[in-house]
Amino acid sequence: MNIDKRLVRKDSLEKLFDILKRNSKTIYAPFTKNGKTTFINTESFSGIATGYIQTTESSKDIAFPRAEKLLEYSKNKEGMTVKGIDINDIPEVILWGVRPCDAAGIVELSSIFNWDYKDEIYNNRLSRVTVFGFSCNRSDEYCFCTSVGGNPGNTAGSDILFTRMGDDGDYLAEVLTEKGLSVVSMTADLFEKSENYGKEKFLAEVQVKFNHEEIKEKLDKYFESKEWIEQSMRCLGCGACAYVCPACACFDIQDEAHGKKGSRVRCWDSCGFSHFTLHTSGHNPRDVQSARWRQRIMHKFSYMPERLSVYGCTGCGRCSRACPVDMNILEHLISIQEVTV
Amino acid sequence: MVDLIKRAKELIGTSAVKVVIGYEQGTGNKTRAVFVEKAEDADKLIFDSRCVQNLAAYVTKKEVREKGKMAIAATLPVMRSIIQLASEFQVNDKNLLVLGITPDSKLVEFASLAEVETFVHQYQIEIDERNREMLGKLEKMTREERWKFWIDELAPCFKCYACRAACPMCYCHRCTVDFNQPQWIPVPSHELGNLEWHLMRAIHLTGRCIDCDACYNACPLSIPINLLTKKMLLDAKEHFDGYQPSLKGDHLMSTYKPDDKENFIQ
Amino acid sequence: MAEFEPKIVAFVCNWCTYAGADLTGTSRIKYASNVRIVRFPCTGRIDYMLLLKAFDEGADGIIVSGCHPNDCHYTSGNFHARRRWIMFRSLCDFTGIDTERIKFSWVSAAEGAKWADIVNATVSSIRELGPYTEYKKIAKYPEKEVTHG
Amino acid sequence: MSKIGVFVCHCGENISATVDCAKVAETAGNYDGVTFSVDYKYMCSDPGQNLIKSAIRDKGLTGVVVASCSPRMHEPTFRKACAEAGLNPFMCEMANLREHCSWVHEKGEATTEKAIDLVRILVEKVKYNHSLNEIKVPVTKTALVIGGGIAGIQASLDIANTGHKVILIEKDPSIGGHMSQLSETFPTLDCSQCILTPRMVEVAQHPNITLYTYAELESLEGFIGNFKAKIRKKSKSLDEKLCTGCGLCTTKCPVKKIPSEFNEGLGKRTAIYVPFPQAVPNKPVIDRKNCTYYIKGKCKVCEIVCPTGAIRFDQEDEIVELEVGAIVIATGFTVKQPDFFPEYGYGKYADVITGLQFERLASASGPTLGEIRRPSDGKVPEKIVFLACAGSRDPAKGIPYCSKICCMYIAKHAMLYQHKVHGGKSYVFYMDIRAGGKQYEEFVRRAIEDDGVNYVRGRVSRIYEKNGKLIVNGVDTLLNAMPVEIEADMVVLATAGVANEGAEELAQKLHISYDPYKFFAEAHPKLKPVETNTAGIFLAGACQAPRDIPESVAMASGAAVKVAGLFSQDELTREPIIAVVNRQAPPVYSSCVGCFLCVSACPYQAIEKEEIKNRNGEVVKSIAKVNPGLCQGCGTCVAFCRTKSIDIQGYTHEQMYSEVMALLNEY
Repeated sequence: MNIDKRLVRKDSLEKLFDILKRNSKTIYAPFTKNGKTTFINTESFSGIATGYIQTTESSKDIAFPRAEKLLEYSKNKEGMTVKGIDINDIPEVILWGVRPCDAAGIVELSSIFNWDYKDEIYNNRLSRVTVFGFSCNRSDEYCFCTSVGGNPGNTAGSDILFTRMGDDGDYLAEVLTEKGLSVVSMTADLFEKSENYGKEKFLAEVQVKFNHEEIKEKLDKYFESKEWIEQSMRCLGCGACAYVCPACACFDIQDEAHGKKGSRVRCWDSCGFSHFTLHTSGHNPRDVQSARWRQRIMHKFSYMPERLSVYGCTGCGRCSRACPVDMNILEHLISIQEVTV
Repeated sequence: MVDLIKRAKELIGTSAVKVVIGYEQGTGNKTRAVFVEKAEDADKLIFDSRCVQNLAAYVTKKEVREKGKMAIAATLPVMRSIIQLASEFQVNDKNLLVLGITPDSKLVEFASLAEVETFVHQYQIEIDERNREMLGKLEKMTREERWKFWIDELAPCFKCYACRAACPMCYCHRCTVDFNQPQWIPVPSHELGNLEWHLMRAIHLTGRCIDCDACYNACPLSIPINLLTKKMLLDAKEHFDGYQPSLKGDHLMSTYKPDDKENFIQ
Repeated sequence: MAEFEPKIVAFVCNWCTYAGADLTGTSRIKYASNVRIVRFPCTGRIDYMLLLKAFDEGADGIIVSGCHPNDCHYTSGNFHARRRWIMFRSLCDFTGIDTERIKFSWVSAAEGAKWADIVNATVSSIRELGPYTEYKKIAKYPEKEVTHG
Repeated sequence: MSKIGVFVCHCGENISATVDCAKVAETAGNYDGVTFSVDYKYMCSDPGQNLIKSAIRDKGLTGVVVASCSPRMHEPTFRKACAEAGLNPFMCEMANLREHCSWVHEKGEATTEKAIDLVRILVEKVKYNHSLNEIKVPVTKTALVIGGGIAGIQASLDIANTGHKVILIEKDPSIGGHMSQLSETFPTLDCSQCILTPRMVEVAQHPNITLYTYAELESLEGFIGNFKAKIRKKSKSLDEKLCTGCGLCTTKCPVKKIPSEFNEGLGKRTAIYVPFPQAVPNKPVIDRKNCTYYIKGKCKVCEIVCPTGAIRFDQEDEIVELEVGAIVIATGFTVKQPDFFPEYGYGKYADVITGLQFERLASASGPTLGEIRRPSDGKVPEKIVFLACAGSRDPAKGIPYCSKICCMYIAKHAMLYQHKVHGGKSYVFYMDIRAGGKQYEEFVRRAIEDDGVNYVRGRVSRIYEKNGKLIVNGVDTLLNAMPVEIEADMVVLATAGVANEGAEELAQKLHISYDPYKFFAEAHPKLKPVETNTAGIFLAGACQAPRDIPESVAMASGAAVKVAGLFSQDELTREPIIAVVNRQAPPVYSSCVGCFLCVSACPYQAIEKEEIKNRNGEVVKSIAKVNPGLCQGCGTCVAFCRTKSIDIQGYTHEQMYSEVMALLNEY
């Protein structure tokens, strides 16, 4: 559909919130608590964070929960009865205040979950999420969305993208999808018809730090490079980067048995963990951190573009902010670009 | 740290050690670990108040050990960790040289881990004021309040295991949580899985944790899990002779006294 | 409605408390039937994780019992156990786990009557406390939907 | 998929009276993996056992749960039955429906429900049971006996007489120990040496006994059936083969004023000496600390006079390595020595002596040839005072325990005095008279009634000298604490019996534990009085606590039987309920990270370091290893292991976990 641009007065946001609540929507919005901004299921508009550059965690949790039950089973004389997830149990969610680089992650996640196999539960969850993107008017040294094809006003992944025009200005709302429209139709008078504003001048400046095409080129010849060892030496092999990343989709399946009843749970996993590829035999194809670090970069900048024609990175910089030992992905990508193979 | 750089160059130059583990300037205002293998790289070495990561976490890492004899720029907490690690046979004088950095930022090179121990034993492990207050606050709460406090605090934990990875004492190749026959600790990061993971971790660190706060500093969500180990540290003082890492190997939890006091066994 | 019948798990050592409970039987001393005994070689073998598992799976109370100090069949298993209990119990209390629901005791092979008393006392105190809903709530699977937020 | 059989026993009415056994069997029959379940009146009866056996054979059962009485009662029975039917005995578990259920609860649903739960727990456990085989450990059929006192002698002879080799080591130049110092023995007053000496000679001549005197244990390694002991044979400066024991050297030795240990310092000996005339072996040793040659570098009189040229001044200590299968410790005890009793002037006044010294005075072979003469001036004491509990039962002195033998030997001493010194007056100050033992009380009564010994119930506060007399200040508590003052010529202190010097070090060498008073600890105070907590090491005599002769001998024989029992088989079999450290294929080898906290936790020193080497012999990993010979299966290490790398057979993680699961969930 072609983009429908509306004006939303700055004081209309709260009305919008209340109407949505009245229509029994679940709203996840960012709140800042001792330095960390995270999405919280909220009943009230007041206190929703605005000045934040980025939430600590991405919003992927909504469609791809850190731990989600896939099915329940119970054994009996006849054998086994299995009960899947009823889509109606999944709440209708509004994701409020998503940054464009975060919303873009949804596109990347979806491409993974619909590559060879259509992940029903993921798609169901996503189908019940309406994303309110909020453009960035600030950035920090970890941001590099523009280097991976995004930008602070990127519409990808959002159903409605709000861009604040000036520090205390009203909002430009770009209604991008049917889901977005249905919200508008619900609250029509808040979305005023308006002439075509240009949003660019209100957006944060994020310089292009590297050329992702070039990086991909390099990586294809780069598998055996010593650089991986250099870069990963200080990596502790935790999963912080993967778990805050909007595009990381690795998961583990756990059966939680309780006598004759039990459930199958999907939970996040990370290629950074030393056991991620450990075989029963004891053999581990990626038995050193450098191999695991390489996998992370390769997967995002070589394998994914190759197979899914999307990158596995939106340049949100969360991993670099979260890393306990300053594994700065931007720094490493730049050094990869500089290495002559 | 001029003398640190100088000493590092000598050690590598004479190949007395193969790698010097220290701190370098990181991105933004961060400092980070650096592994100096060439004398000229020693100039990267820095030391200032921002250097709080517990570098002892690296001396048990396969990738680092394979380089050969290690030297480590060690602050007091790092030295404590190293003594505990030595008492658990993970490091020794053959594979590790300690370049101590005293609390007043002086460089002291130790000829042996025994010397490090003597140095470390001059200082008691003290819990800082802020955390003392926090612990006091929790003690005053009712049990139900404490339960709510912890369930809420631990709820965000998504089990990235940064706490484990950053902890020098969490060097096990197979952690209890990785053990799945049976699966003692639920892998998913739901309330139960999170609570039991952190309980288990605290217990396994009792009498081993030297209170460096690496776990807390590493946590991307700033969950105050270090309060659990701090509490265990206080208990060790209250119930036994306190805890101080020692090469003697008289580990707090694998030894006992026939007259250990308790007031709850009927 | 029927009175709440607590589920209580007892972790006991083979040489003292298990034998003590045998003596309760041979002496035909009657006691509450809410307790199920799990037999271990020694209190030293009792992994604290098992106590948590018992709560996970819906126990309302737990009894841990073994040889009196100095009576351990293995000379010091119970001393080691005691140290662990001291720390584990304190940690549980610190995290708000209800330590009132975990009864630790020394019951020798000769204390059949004491075993009966311990069981009855525990059952009645857990009856007063009611079902351990707090722990059941976080452990409530598979009924509960698992998502963050 | 497991095929489990459940066998519910009625135990006549014992179980079925309150438990609905049929319902238990029926419910169990519906559980996953249970392919056969039945209830029967008496499972332990032959038909009952046959029921199990035939089910194993016909239904091809892989596991058995017998729901009947306590496993402490019938586990061996049913395991045997399973084995006879070709099922590994450790695939059999028992649910305790009688002691833990039917006997302690009223008839009713709740009771039957509990019975069902108890069965289910074991059904789920047995699914994770593994076939286990008894552990076989080879046995070296040679015993090492440490200490050549009466206990050591008795143990050696008893073991040797069962046809097994014995190596007896004694730190002194002769065997005999304290008993050889005694004059007469209570309660019969027969001469100590008369009954001991023949035994000493028997030891020396016994073909199965190798005797090393003047020798001590250097170190011990290994485990039951397979110990490696290093013995230090201290140099005697003598070629024992050449020495005929003529004794010429000892008469000619110029250094004659050395206080004799055997005579408790009341007599003198030479530098080259035989401790006492009946010594075994009856060959001298040179006491290098006092020998002029070793001090000044010249003398060598003994060498000159020796008709066979047996003296060897340059002889060095010799270390002998022995392989032994069992060890009996009989190192005895000692009595509290001078300066411990300043208030009694012990060590200050020559005529305040210990009981052991009195034994020497009263002994025909003693310095006074059996006449009671006081050390100071050789005068026969007209008044003599005996103090019981000198140090014993005195927490203030750090000896809260009763030394046990004193009451009896004091009565004996007083009696001997009265027999030897006619008209003499003897007093005994005591707290209580502890004369438990065959003929013991009668013996004490004889001392009091027939021999007129004055027993005063009270303690002595002080002893001091006043014009040649020892003034003994005490009270008589039976005359409401009336002060008593006795002017005595001699005072004998029944000083407390205490552990030997170096008992601690020896215990550590042997990896056995000891009590707060350094006496060696028995494995169980009632049921394992001669065993230590280290398998294959046994205790005899006063090294475990003060003991009199009959007790020491009884213990020694007891220990000997334990050793003989051990030696009666070529391999010893042990229940495989032991800990094991997991092993995996390279490159992992094991999940153990080698922190060795388990080593400090193990009560049995059963955990060792195992170094895993690669083809080039480089150590690639160092992990824990459980010695199956030493492990007793307590599982303390299991609960410790952070990586869950140690598990204990029969009570594995999976077994215990599944029990808890089964207990609280529906199946």
